[in-house]
Amino acid sequence: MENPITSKKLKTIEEAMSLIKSGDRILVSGFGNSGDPKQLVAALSKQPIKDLTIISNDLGSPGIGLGALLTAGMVKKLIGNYYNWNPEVAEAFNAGKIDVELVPQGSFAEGIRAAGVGVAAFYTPTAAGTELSKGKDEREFNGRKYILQEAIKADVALISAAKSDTLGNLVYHKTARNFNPLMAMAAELVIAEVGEIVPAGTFDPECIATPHIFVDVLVRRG
Amino acid sequence: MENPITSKKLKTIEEAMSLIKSGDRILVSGFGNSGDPKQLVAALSKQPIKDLTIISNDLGSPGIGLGALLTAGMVKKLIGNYYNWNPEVAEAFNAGKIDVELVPQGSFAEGIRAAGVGVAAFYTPTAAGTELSKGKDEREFNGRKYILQEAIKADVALISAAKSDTLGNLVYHKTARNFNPLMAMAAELVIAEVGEIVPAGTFDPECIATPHIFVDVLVRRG
Amino acid sequence: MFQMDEESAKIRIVKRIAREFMEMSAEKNLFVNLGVGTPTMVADYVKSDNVFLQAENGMLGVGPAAEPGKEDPLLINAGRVKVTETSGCAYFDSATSFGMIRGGHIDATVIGAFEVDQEGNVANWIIPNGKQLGVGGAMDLVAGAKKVYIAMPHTNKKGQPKLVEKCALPITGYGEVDVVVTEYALFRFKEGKMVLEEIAPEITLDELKEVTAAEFVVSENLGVLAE
Amino acid sequence: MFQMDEESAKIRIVKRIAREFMEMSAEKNLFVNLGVGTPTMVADYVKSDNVFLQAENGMLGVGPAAEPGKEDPLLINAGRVKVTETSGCAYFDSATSFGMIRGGHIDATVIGAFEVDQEGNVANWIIPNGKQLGVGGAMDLVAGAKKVYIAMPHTNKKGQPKLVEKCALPITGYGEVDVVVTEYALFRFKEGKMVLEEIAPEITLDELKEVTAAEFVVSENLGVLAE
Repeated sequence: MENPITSKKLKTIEEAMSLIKSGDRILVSGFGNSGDPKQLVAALSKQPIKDLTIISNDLGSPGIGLGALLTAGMVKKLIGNYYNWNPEVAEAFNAGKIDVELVPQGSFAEGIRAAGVGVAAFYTPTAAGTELSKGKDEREFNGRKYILQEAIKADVALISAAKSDTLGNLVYHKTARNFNPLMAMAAELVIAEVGEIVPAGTFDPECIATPHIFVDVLVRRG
Repeated sequence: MENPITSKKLKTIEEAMSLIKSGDRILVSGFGNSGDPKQLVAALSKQPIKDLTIISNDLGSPGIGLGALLTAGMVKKLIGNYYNWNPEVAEAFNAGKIDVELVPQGSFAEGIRAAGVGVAAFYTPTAAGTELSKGKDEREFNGRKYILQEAIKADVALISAAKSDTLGNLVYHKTARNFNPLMAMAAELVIAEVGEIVPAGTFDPECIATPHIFVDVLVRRG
Repeated sequence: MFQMDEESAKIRIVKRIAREFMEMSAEKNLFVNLGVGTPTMVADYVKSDNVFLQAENGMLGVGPAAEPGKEDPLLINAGRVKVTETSGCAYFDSATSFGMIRGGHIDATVIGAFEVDQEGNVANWIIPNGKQLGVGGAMDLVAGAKKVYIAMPHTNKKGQPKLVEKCALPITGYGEVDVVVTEYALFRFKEGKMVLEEIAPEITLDELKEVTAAEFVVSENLGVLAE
Repeated sequence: MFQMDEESAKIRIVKRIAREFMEMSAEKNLFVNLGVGTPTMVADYVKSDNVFLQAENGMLGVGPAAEPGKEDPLLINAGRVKVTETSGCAYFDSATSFGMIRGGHIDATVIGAFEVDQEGNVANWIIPNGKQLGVGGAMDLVAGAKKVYIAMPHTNKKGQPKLVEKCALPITGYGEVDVVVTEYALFRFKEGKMVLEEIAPEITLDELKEVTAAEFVVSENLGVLAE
């Protein structure tokens, strides 16, 4: 493509990767192969960094997607909700190689949003009394048991959008939206992989799913 | 208008009003004369009911908008954040005629959303240590003081939208959105005053601000 | 005792639940979240314009699976099936989607289970064998949906009861089950009791008790489990 | 002692803050929420494409006030002024809007105050006289914005200091103030101390101390308060 539209926030994928360091807590969006930043994840899996905490719905498959980070030994801890598609997770956990914190998917989504909006913790009935409530404060409201879920924040968020405008406003495509708008709010540094960049003013102001205030870096999907 | 588009959820304003009863907790949207359901509020102020708890950003002006409910003696309690435009509120409060619970606007918005999404309460730093934290639990997270704000739920929500589709999906106009999508989630019965009803499928599915699951009754703005 | 083949059992179960949803939606819209596997089949038998499917990955108004060649890889349901849109559908983020579920806006969810006990507790998220680490949205759904329907075979692959006195597996939600439908029976939890409301025409009450380890009450109006 | 007329004082204050915002936005975008009244005037003096105004009633990218006859009554800022859109602006609900503020995404807020004390506490929401019952977004803004700028006259209408040892009025936020700009001085709170960084050219340090009841440190690089 000749002379594509650019943005002050646009970086190469290499520049974007240089902003991520060992020990970082990293939010990665996506659900079931939809809405995940595939190129950012592929690039991340080749970085010479380690001890990462990966906060994501799942961890892809063995060696594939986020799974490649675990295969490459870059992961210290996982926070998420569904690792049944990647048996390497349970193996690594059982072998004591990584820590895994399972959070029910709704508490996970709400916990990420909480971090983004300045809520430190919230009471939810989900998982009350179950094995996943261990170590969490319990309290009754109107006769029902609730547990305290803390906010889930991160150093970096890697997200994916259909399009960005030059300011960094994002729109998504159908169920690829999932965790993206939430994760965009919950990290110090937000890197968005986008399919296209259009001039500011292109999107209907009523339909911007992620306002540009939440987006730091854009990487154009290759 | 001849043969306007209808909806299973469409009722007359009288039918809608018949669903509200004395003692109800009622959420009413709007901020500064934008996004408030003017016709629903005008009709409500003429109902023979009382002991209402009105949960709204403000209370209009004396005798005007929601102010008419107070003037008419229908109010038992107010929950909101800004009553300086209506001096009758402070007068009635000082005279012991009504109860007033002031909640900072952000805690108010987040508290209404919390009710809508099944969160019983959440920790916020807003108002910690101030007069508005009285009676609220306090707790430290990472060395900062937070207070526990409980969810703000209601029996009825009166909201306003630019357009509805026949299913009850809603879209708003600019800053008239404000509390509407939140209040639509937080009440047992949600009555929306809408400017126009269009066929389902008209709205871009990416741009629906309030999905129809949250809307019970539509009233067409006259 | 009468044995039903697996496929026929599934169809009987989902048709029965589909009928209930059609009845429930006669007067008002019904919003339903269907779990992966057998529960998803309920949609195939619901003939009603008033039933709307929600997928927890961020969609209200989920349509049927996409025809081969017409799939949009980014448009999926929570079971990762490539689906289609219905007229008036909407997309939203995962917090809003679980807000619908957790906030009590979803009228019913249908899920499978490893075990359900007579207290209405359900275990369906993990069999502790060290090989599984996943909960997904199961706990959110049982805690949040207004009514929890369990669609499962009456016994496990070893022929042992899945309706038990007390769940041995890790619990997904306590006292959250409303209705259990198997190929043999329909039970409802009412005021803390598990009540048999319908029994399959091919078996006797004694036979049912043989394969049910949970204590239950028989409804005064015991009916026939019909599709 | 030199007295400045009210309008000139306001302009000096808002121009000084506007200059700071232009400097802060040279390298990166700056997101700002302006309070009602004098703070709103800051926008008139910010010449930068990198400064974006947020209104807590649900808008990012607030433009200037609408021209008479071209107002949209539903498009207002938090001060109920009918405003305009900028290119790339966005609308959202109040919880998302306050999420931006409370989540620490707004770089700076400018507000007025009744009192600021030497601990960085600010009182700006109520004068207890029984006639006012309102807090609005004041507490959210001071707790949530990364930097809190106070734009206020140095003394109240009775000529008494508004910079005090300890706020007597109900507090809006504890230790939240970062910068105070008056017609006489610019103070920054640094490591628990209130530091005088700039003083108006028309007055002496002793004169400033006369009208300031808060204890403050004088910066080693004391500058002149220039617009």
